[in-house]
Amino acid sequence: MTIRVAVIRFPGSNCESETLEAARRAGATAELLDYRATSLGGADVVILPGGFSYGDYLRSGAIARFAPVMQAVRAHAEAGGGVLGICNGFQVLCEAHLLPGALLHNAGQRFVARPVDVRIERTSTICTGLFRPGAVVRIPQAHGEGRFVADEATLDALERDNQVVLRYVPVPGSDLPHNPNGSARDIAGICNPAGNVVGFMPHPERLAEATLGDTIGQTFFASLVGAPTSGAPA
Amino acid sequence: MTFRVHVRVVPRPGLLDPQGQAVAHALAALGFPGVGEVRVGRAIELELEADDRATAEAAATAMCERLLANPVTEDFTVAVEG
Amino acid sequence: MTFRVHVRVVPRPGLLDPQGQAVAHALAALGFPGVGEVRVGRAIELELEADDRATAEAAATAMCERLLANPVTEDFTVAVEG
Amino acid sequence: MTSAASTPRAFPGERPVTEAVVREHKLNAREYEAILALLDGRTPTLTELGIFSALWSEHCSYKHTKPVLRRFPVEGPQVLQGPGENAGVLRLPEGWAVAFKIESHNHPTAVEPYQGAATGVGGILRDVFTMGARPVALLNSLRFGPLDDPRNRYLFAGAVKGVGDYGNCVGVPTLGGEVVFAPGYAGNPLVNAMAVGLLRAEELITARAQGVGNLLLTVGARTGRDGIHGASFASEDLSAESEARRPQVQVGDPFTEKLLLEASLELIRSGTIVAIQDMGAAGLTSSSAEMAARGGVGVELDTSAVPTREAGMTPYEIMLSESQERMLVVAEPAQVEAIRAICQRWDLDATVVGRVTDDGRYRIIHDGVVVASIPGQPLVDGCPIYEPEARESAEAVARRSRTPSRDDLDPLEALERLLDAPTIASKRWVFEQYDGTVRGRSVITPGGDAGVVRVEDTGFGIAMTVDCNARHVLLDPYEGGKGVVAEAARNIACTGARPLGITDCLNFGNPERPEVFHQFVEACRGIGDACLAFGTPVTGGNVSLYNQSPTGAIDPTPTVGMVGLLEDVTAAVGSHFTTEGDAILLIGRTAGHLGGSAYWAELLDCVGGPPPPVDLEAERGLQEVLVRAAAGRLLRSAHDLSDGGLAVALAECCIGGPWANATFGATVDLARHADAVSDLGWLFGEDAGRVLVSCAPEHVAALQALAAEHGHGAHYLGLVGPAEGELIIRRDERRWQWSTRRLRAIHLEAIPRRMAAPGAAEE
Ligand SMILES: Nc1ncnc2c1ncn2[C@@H]1O[C@H](COP(=O)(O)OP(=O)(O)O)[C@@H](O)[C@H]1O
Ligand SMILES: [Mg+2]
Repeated sequence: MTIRVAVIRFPGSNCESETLEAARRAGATAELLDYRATSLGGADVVILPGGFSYGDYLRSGAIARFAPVMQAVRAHAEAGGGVLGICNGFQVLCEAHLLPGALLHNAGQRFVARPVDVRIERTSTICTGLFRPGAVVRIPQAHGEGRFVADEATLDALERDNQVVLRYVPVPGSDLPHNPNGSARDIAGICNPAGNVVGFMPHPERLAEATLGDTIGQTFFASLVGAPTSGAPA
Repeated sequence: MTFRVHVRVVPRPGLLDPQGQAVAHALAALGFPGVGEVRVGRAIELELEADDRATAEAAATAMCERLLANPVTEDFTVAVEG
Repeated sequence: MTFRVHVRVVPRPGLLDPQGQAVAHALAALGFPGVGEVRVGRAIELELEADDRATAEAAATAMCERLLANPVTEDFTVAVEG
Repeated sequence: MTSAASTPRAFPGERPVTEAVVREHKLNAREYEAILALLDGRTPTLTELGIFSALWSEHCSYKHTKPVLRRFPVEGPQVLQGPGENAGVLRLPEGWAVAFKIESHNHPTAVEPYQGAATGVGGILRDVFTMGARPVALLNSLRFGPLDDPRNRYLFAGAVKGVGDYGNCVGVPTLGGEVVFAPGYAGNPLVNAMAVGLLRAEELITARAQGVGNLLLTVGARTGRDGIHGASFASEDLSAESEARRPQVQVGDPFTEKLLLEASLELIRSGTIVAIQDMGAAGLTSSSAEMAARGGVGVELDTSAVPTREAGMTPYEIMLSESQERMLVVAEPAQVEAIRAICQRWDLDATVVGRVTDDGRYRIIHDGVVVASIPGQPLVDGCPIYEPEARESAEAVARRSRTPSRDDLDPLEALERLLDAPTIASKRWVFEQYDGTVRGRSVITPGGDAGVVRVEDTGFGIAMTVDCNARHVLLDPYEGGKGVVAEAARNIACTGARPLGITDCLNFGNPERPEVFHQFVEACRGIGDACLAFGTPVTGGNVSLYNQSPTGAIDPTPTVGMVGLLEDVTAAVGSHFTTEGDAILLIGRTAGHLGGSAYWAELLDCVGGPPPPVDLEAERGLQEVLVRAAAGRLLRSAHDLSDGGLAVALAECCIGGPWANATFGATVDLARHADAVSDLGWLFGEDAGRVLVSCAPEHVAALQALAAEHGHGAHYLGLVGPAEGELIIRRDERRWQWSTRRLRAIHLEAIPRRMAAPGAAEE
């Protein structure tokens, strides 16, 4: 059975097409799902794509969190189903408290769009299973609100329970700060303890086809398709 | 009755506020003396129809708790005018 | 003396405030009745060392005029605590 | 309708139209007479006067520029839609087409940089998606006064943030642009935004109101009091008085734009609409009047039906509002419900506000009362046309023979200082704020010669660039005009793409000044001649005049946006060295021309001399060489020589792309090439028509043969050195050497270092 992926389109989402394509290229059956839907229509994995849901007005993700479809997403997550939030999707997951912490304005007060080097800190998640643990990959990133914050206790718990999925790391020779937004502990992405709910800021769907020079981003989607249909991988 | 409600949402004390820091620096650079800590948050002004002031205040507080403030990072205050 | 100054900077009346609109819609969708116009601006909290209240207020007003508010698009109010 | 036939009446409370009111509306005596004639001698109502003032502004009527613009070449086999619509459209392979257009938002940016720039991006995106095209890329051309002035830092920072925030939110990657700092722009910054969209050729839709009885609908945002008089504001000199008219600021809502974009494309594809046009400058007035005139019909609008943001708006205000994110749609009455349903899906309202009539009149009704009734066609094209005097000033002539008072800089220091000049420095600080990768189709992102995007699921791509060397245009408008198109084409060809066509944004001072109009006429002639020579027609554009502040006119800045076709997108060539041991070749002829150079202007404080002459045939041959070399996979990099000449181009190739982790060294030897040329001429001269390429050593011969075939020399200069190596330039016994790491730091830090100084955030 092929994996069924639902990519949610909120008003203001703008990365849904390339996300859908990446999922399909990996072999999934993938469809767009309107934010007004009340069911996931049998999807195994739901992706909250990047963009500016509701213009990111007030706080990124703050309004999308209340979209009708989010009840079904929550139920799916609680049942162990796969949920991936990319960039704005990550922001929505934090606002919805499906993941801890919050994503605030970048420390530099500016939108930052550039490739970042991130280390795969955990491979037992729905979308990182095919990476070698500790692998460092360079992926495009673009956001104004990506500074991950949480209180110290939460951060300690995230580290202890191995919930940090991606971390910004320095690479030799670069003349840019390795952490582009001031995230606590260089965190670029996290997951829930079981690894079935994942959120991160970089955009693997933007580096997923050969004409763009690199396909490393496709590995996230290939991992998704390789994962069990529900529940966390062992 | 229609009330004007002023909501203030500010980053939690202890949480790094780079925008506030940047403003503090800029003020100092402009030659304003005596500026200590600066925090930058959101001001939200609402027109609110309610039976009385207390109801308006309660409603605005509920709005903050649900939407206007992020409980993870922000504190809020509500002031009802009139 | 140290004063706490609360500055509120909000979009000028008449100017489009997309953020305010979005918040108003969201509050309605969440079932909060009676919400009229909503405007979203910035709240700035300053610690300010000054000889007296009036001086603090004057300084904060000058800060708004020079830096904190955009005179083309925003109005501001200053309130000095204590 | 009985009311329709009656004579318009003043809206209650409206000021009577007096001579002073006419003058306030920037209509001169001749124009007012023409208006009276059109109204059979009747004094216009204020609403009518406002409508005339908007449509007869330079921005809408092109009254000073039409005869000149008519001389542009506009035809070619690739042209699907030439000038006159919201955007030009060129054919691509496999049934695809590209729509593109550039537009200025200079005056609004001078008043409020963030919103001014943001709404500029919003407007140009709408121009493209109203053609039925999905926007796939943005570019921007920015010009400000020097960064040592805090006011300029404030304007620059605000504009960049505005451009970025808007495009980022809508989800269109920014793939190119340019940034120039020069004193002439201090009182009058320029923000030109370009959008590029893709459509299936058969889905092209034009903005023509047709079908008597059809309805007009507004879609999108409500109408507020913002931007009233924007079009006429854009057509006057900036002054203290215009500062005082500040409350006109238009606020952009990119979120609504995104919804409007999706709804519009869906409406167009659904076949439910006859025509669609965005409400840009002069809002409802220009969109409705122009659609009616193009369709040869009349329209009747009911302003009381227009959804407004505030109560009590007058018909005058509603007609002239420039509230953003609004569309005007023409449709058959039977389709209204279907249209509403589509709009609803995108959380937007569609409201019937008028109808197409058969009497050719442009009529406005408010609460059942006719407040304006004007013959429609002459309203749009009846403005008197002026042919202002064009005369080069003595000062301009003198400038061409000016030379610097000294010329003894050490090349070592000169290159470092040039790389630190903000106009030449890396623009990473700028485009780092622009999403360049959204949509997942970006093949070449900013930081190179031109941006490249893959066309949806095909194997081909389009390359795009915006360029203008205004200093060259200032010194010699004709050669400079040719040079602008040549540089754009060179940038396109460097990626391996073949230039297809241009859009232009003609930013000039006050056309009523003969020396300014001379610049305009001659620059346009140069642009036209180059377009003809390259087979790259002008598909549209925008004129922005009156870029003039109390401190004088801007440098003449005819920005050109160009697109090109890259047949095999996997063959795209980047700008920077990639491989140690590669051969470095210079294609094109070096004469050591220093007139008009950045070297003189930035380091010797001399804007003078004739700019380099542009040989259009040689340029065309050069483009051919580059396109074929890329297709034959002969090239590893290609970078054109522009500001700062060979030394700067070499340094940039070594420094690497904005995100590179390592530089490359290079060793080049100028001996036996152009021996008569001085050292400084070799290093910093800006002869046109030259490109620096690198290739694997085994391809040198093939490349030289290919160049020779097109009448060019491909001069072997040396080799790419090791990572983090030195840049070494030798000439006979002379030798200059720089650390590429250090050059990179200078180039990348020049702008951020200046922007870190206080003032970027303040007024
Ligand atoms: N405002 C801008 N927006 C986006 N990209 C820009 C901007 N300014 C410069 N760039 C990028 O930097 C590159 C180099 O710019 P520039 O120094 O003007 O080079 P060139 O002289 O080769 O055109 C451009 O091709 C573009 O990719
Ligand atoms: Mg170039």
